[in-house]
Amino acid sequence: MISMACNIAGVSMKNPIIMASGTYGFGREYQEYVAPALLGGIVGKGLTLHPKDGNQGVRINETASGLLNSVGLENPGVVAFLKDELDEMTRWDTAVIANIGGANLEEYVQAVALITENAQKRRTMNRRGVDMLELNISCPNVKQGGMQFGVQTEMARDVVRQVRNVTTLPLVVKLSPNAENITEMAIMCEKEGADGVSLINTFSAMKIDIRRRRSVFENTYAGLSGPAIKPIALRMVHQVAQAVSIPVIGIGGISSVEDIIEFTMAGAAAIQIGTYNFIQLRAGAELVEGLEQWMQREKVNSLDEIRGII
Amino acid sequence: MISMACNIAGVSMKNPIIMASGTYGFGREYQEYVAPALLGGIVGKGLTLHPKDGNQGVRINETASGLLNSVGLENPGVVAFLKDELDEMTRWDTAVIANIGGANLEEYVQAVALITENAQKRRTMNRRGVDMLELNISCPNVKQGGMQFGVQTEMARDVVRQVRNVTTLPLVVKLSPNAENITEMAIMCEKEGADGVSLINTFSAMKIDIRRRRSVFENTYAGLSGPAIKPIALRMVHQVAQAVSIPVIGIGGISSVEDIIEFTMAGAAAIQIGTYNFIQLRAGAELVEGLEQWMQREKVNSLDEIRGII
Amino acid sequence: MAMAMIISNEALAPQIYVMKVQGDYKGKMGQFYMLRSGMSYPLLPRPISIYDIGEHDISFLYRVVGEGTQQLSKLLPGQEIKLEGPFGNGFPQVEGSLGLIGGGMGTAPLLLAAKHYPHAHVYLGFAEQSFGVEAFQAVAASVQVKVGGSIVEQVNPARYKYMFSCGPTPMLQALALQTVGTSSRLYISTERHMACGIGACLGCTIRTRTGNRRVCKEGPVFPVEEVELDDLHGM
Amino acid sequence: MAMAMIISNEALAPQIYVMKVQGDYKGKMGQFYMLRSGMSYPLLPRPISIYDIGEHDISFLYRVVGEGTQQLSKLLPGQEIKLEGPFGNGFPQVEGSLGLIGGGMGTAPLLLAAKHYPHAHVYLGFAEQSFGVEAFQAVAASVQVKVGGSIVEQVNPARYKYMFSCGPTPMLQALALQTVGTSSRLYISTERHMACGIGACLGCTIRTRTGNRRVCKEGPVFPVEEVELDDLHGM
Ligand SMILES: Cc1cc2nc3c(=O)[nH]c(=O)nc-3n(C[C@H](O)[C@H](O)[C@H](O)COP(=O)(O)OP(=O)(O)OC[C@H]3O[C@@H](n4cnc5c(N)ncnc54)[C@H](O)[C@@H]3O)c2cc1C
Ligand SMILES: Cc1cc2nc3c(=O)[nH]c(=O)nc-3n(C[C@H](O)[C@H](O)[C@H](O)COP(=O)(O)OP(=O)(O)OC[C@H]3O[C@@H](n4cnc5c(N)ncnc54)[C@H](O)[C@@H]3O)c2cc1C
Ligand SMILES: Cc1cc2nc3c(=O)[nH]c(=O)nc-3n(C[C@H](O)[C@H](O)[C@H](O)COP(=O)(O)O)c2cc1C
Ligand SMILES: Cc1cc2nc3c(=O)[nH]c(=O)nc-3n(C[C@H](O)[C@H](O)[C@H](O)COP(=O)(O)O)c2cc1C
Ligand code: FES
Ligand code: FES
Repeated sequence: MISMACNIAGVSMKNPIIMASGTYGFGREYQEYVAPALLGGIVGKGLTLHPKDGNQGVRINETASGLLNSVGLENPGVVAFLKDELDEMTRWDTAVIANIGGANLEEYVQAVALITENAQKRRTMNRRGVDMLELNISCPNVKQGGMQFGVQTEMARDVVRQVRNVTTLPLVVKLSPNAENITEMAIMCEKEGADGVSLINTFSAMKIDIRRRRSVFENTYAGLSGPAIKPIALRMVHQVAQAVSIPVIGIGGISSVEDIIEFTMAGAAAIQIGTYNFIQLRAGAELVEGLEQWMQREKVNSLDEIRGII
Repeated sequence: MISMACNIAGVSMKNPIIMASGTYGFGREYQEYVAPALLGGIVGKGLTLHPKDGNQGVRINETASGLLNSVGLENPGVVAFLKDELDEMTRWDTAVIANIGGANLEEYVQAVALITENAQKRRTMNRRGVDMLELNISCPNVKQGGMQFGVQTEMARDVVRQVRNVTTLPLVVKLSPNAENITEMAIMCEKEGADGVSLINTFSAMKIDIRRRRSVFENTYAGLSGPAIKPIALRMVHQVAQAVSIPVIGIGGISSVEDIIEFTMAGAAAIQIGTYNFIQLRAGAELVEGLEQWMQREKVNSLDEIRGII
Repeated sequence: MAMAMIISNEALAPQIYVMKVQGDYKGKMGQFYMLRSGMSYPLLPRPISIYDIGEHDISFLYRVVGEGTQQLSKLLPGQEIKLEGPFGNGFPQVEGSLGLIGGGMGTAPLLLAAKHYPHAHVYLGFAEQSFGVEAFQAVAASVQVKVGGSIVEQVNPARYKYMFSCGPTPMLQALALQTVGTSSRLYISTERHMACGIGACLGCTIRTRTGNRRVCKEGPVFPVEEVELDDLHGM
Repeated sequence: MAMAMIISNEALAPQIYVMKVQGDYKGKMGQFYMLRSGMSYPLLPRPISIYDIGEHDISFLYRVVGEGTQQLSKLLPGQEIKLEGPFGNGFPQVEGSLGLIGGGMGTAPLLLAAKHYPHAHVYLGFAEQSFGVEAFQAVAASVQVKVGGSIVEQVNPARYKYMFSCGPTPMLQALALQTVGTSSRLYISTERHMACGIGACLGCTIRTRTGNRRVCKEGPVFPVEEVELDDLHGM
C-alpha cells in the first residue's frame, strides 16, 4: 500500500506537497482549480504585524526560466488575516501554515504571539487554528527587515530565539539563499528549538531596463525564483539535510514529479511549490496525482524509502 | 566617433568582450569561427601548476536555461601551456589572460611565479607573453583548492596577498557567487593590491539522476552557469562595482548585446562570455558587431557614458 | 492547463495575428485568457484579451512583441495551445450613449463591446497601419479610424454617457484629461505584467484611490477616476 | 549559427524522424552536426550524426528522447533550423572485409559507411521496431535485421578484417567481448553529453588508454581497444 502521508514538525499532512508563501494567496483564488483537500498544506501570503501596501512600480518580470518579483510583502496584516482568512482556510482539510515577516524583532515577536494566542483560544473552542508557523527571515523585497535578518547567523539567532520563546506552535524557519552560510544558519535554527527549516526563498537579483536606463524594479533588486534556481536550491537542501536532524522542507523551482523526487532523495521531508503555480494553474493537483503514480510505478511505498539516499 | 576600446588594469583591449575561462579552450578551436583579433581578450582554460585529468563521469548537464559542468580543471599544467599554447595565443591581436587555479597556496604561488617569469623573459626577447592573470579562487568542481579559497574572505586574503607578492603582471581575482560575502571579498582584493576583480564563477549546484538514485556528477555537486544565473550575477556585479574602485569584469549568463549593456550600466568595465559560446559558436563575432551597432543606434560614443549609471 | 486545438492563426498585418481556438469558451467583453504554447519556455502564460467568441471557438488578436507572443505566432492550425480563463472583470453593463475608443492592440477587447452595444460609436487609432477595422464596421453604427496622430482628438466626451477605452498610456491619459469636466463616465482597461492571472500573487496591482487593486481580478477595467493615472506606466 | 531551411521532417516510426535540410553540406561517415531550432530553449544544440548527404541537402535520423529532439520533431518544411558542423573524426578509410553493426539509433551513422563500402555486411538490431532498413537494403550487399534480442549474436567477428559499430553500450560491450581473440579491428562510435562540439569545453571527454580524449574532436569514433569500456556509461 502506497502512502504519501508525512509528519512535519508534529503536523500530519496527507502528502508532502505544500503551496509556497506568496504564490498561493490564502488559497481562495486557487480553490476553483485545485481542491485544497488534495494538498499537503498551504502556506499563506507572508504576513506582517501591520498591513503593508507592498512595493510600487513593476512587481513581476520574467527572466530565462526564472521569475523576478518585487511584491514587497503586500498583506492585510496579522489581525485581518485571523479575522478574514483563517476561518475559510481551516475549513479545508489541509495544513494551514502562516508565513510571518517583520520589519524588526519586535514586530516578529508580536505577530507570532498574536497567532499563537489565537490558536490557543480557538483550541479551547474546539476550532482549528493555524497549524504551523513559517518564519520568513529571507524576503529580499523589503527595505527593512526580511532578508536582513536572514544573512548573518548571529542576527537570525535573535529572531528565532525570541519567536521560539513566545510560541508553542510548530515553528519552521524559512532560510535565504543569500545567507552567508546556509548550513550554519540551519544548525543555529535547530539549536534554538525550531521544529524544521524550509529553503530556499528567492535570490536577490536584478534586471535593468536599458532603454530607460534604470532598474526595472523601484527597489533596485528583486527576488529570483523558478526553474532557473532549482539546481542551486537542490544543492542547498542536500547540504542542510545532512547537517540537521529536524525536517527540511525543500523549495526552489520545483516543477515536476521528478523534481520532487530529486529533493526527496536530497533529504527533503516535504516540498513547496511556488512559481510553478503560475505556469500551471492546476499544479497542486497535477503533482499530487503524478507523485502517487510515480510511487506506484516505481514500487516505492513510502517516500521514506528514498529520502536522503544521496 | 564610436570607440569600444577599454583599458582593464593597464591592459588595452579593443573592446570589452572577453571569452571566459574554460569555455574557450586556449582559443584554437574557435579560430575557424571567430577571428581572435575581433575580441577584447581570451581567458585560457583554468591552469594548475601540474597537469590535471579532471573529473570522471558525466561532465555536462543541461538545466532550465542553465548548464551544469563538472570538468574539474582538466588542463595540461602551466609548463605545457607556456610551451605549447602561448606562442599561438600571443600571435593573435587580442589580450591573453591566464586563469590560474591551485590545490593549495603553494601551487598558486608557484604557478603565478612561473608565468610571471616567463612573461619577463619573453619581454627581454621582445616577445609578448601573458598580458594578465585571472586568479581563480572560485572553481566549485575540484575537491581541493579552487572554491574553498573563495568562500571566506580571510582565507582568500592569503592567496591574493602571496600571489600579488610574486607577480608584477596585471592581476584580476575571479570571485565566487558562493562566497559568504562577495562585496567584502572584492574590497579585500582591492586592499591587497589586485588590479581588478571578475565575477561570477559558477554556482555550486546539483542534479540527481532519480533512476539510478545517485548524483549525476561523481563529485556530487557541479557548477551552474548560463542565462539562468544572469539576474543574480548582475546584482552581484552591481553591488561589487559600488564597493570598489578597481575595474570589475562582469560574468554570468551574458547572451546578448542587451545583457552586455545591463552589466555595463551596473558598473562592469568589461564582460566575459562563457556558456553562450556553446549556444552560438560565433558568439564573440556576433556580440562585438552587435555592440558596435547598438552604440551607433543609441548614439553612445563610449561605454563610459553609461557605465555604472544605475 | 486546459489544452485546445488551434483552428487558424493568421497575420492580419505585420506582427499582428488573429488566433482562433476550438472549444466552447465563456467570456465577457474586456475579460482575458492566459495563453501559452506547449513549450516550457517562456515560463509564464501571456494575458490576451478575448477578441471574439463564436459558438464553438474563441479568438484572440495579438501583436508579436517578445518571445511569448512570437511563439504563439508560430503555432499552426491543428497544433495545441494551452489556455485558462476567462479572467478579470470586463467592461460594465451600461445604458445610454457609448463611445468605444481603442488604440493599436487596445482595439482588441473592444470588439466584443461593439457587438454587445451596436449603437456605440467606435474610434480606432493606429500608429502606422490599421488592422481589424472591418470587424468593427460589420457590427457598429459608426466607426472612425485614424492612422498616425491621436484618435482622441476626434472624440467629444460630452456626447457620451459612457466611454470604454483601451490603448497606450498616453492615449488613455489624453482621453482622461479631455473627459474632465464632462459628465461622461470613462472606463479604461489597464495592463500589468502578470504571473498567476487569478489574483493570488499580487504581481499585477495598480494603485487606486482606494488602495492597491489587482488588474487580473478587480481589473483590467476600472473607472478612470479610481486609477492613479501616473501609475499607468507602460510595462 | 548557420541557418538553413528544412525540406522535410517526417516520422519513420513512432518517435523516429528523418529531417532533410537544404544546402551544400560537407561531412564524412560517422561525423555529426550540432542542431538546434531557433528557440532559446533548450540552451544547447544537440549532436546528431550525419545520416545521408545529397547534392544539395543533408539528412538526419533522430529519435525523440527529450525536449531538444522533441522540438526538432515539431519543425515543419519551410521553417528554419540552425546547424553547425561537420564535427568529429568519423569512421576510418579501410580496405578489406567489413561488418557494420548498428543498434537502434546507432544505425544512423552507418548508412554513409554502407554507401561508401557497398561490399560491407550490415547488421541492424532494434529493440521493438525496425526503421530505416530499406535505405541500407538499397545500397548494401547483405543486410541482416533483428528486432528484439541481440543482433551481436549474428555477427562473427572472425569474418571481418574491420567492424564499425554504433549503438547502446551493452551492445558495444558484447561486440567487443566477442571480438577479443580475433584479428578483427573494431571501431566504435561513442556518445557523450556535449556543450561546444568543437573540442573547447572538455565536457565530452572519455577515458582512453592514453588519457582523456574528446568525443567531439578525437571521437566520436575510436578503435575499441583505446576506450575504457566501463567508461561507456550511457548518458
Ligand atoms: C489584461 C491584459 C490583456 C491583454 N490583451 C492583449 C491582447 O488582446 N492582444 C495583445 O497583443 N496583447 C495583449 N496584452 C499584452 C500582452 O500580454 C503582452 O504583449 C505580452 O505578454 C508580451 O509577451 P511577450 O513574451 O511577447 O513579450 P516580452 O516583452 O518578451 O515579455 C516579457 C515579459 O513582459 C510581460 N509583458 C510584456 N508586455 C506586457 C504588457 N503590455 N502587459 C503585461 N505584461 C507584459 C510578459 O508577460 C513577460 O512576462 C494584454 C495584457 C493584459 C495585462
Ligand atoms: C556524436 C553523437 C551523435 C549522435 N547522433 C545521433 C543521431 O544520429 N540520432 C539521434 O537520435 N541521436 C543521436 N545522438 C544522441 C542525441 O544527441 C541525444 O539523443 C539528444 O542530445 C537528446 O537531447 P534531448 O534534448 O532530446 O534529450 P534530453 O534527455 O532532454 O537531453 C538532456 C541533455 O542530455 C543530453 N543528452 C541526452 N542524451 C544524450 C546522448 N545520448 N548523448 C549526448 N547527450 C545526450 C542532451 O544534449 C541534453 O544536454 C548523438 C549523440 C552524439 C554524442
Ligand atoms: C510572487 C512571489 C511572492 C512571494 N512572496 C513570499 C512571501 O510573502 N513570503 C515568503 O516567505 N516567500 C515568498 N516568496 C518566495 C516563495 O515562497 C518561494 O520560496 C520561492 O519563490 C522559491 O520557490 P519557487 O522557485 O518554487 O517559486 C514569493 C515568491 C514569489 C514568486
Ligand atoms: C564548461 C565550463 C568550464 C569552466 N572552466 C572554468 C575554469 O577553468 N576556470 C574558471 O575560472 N572558470 C571556469 N568556468 C566558469 C566560466 O568562466 C564562467 O565564470 C561561468 O561559466 C559563468 O559565466 P557564463 O554564465 O557566461 O557561462 C567554466 C565554465 C564552464 C561552463
Ligand atoms: S497576476 Fe497574480 S494577482 Fe494578478
Ligand atoms: S563538447 Fe566541448 S570538448 Fe567536446
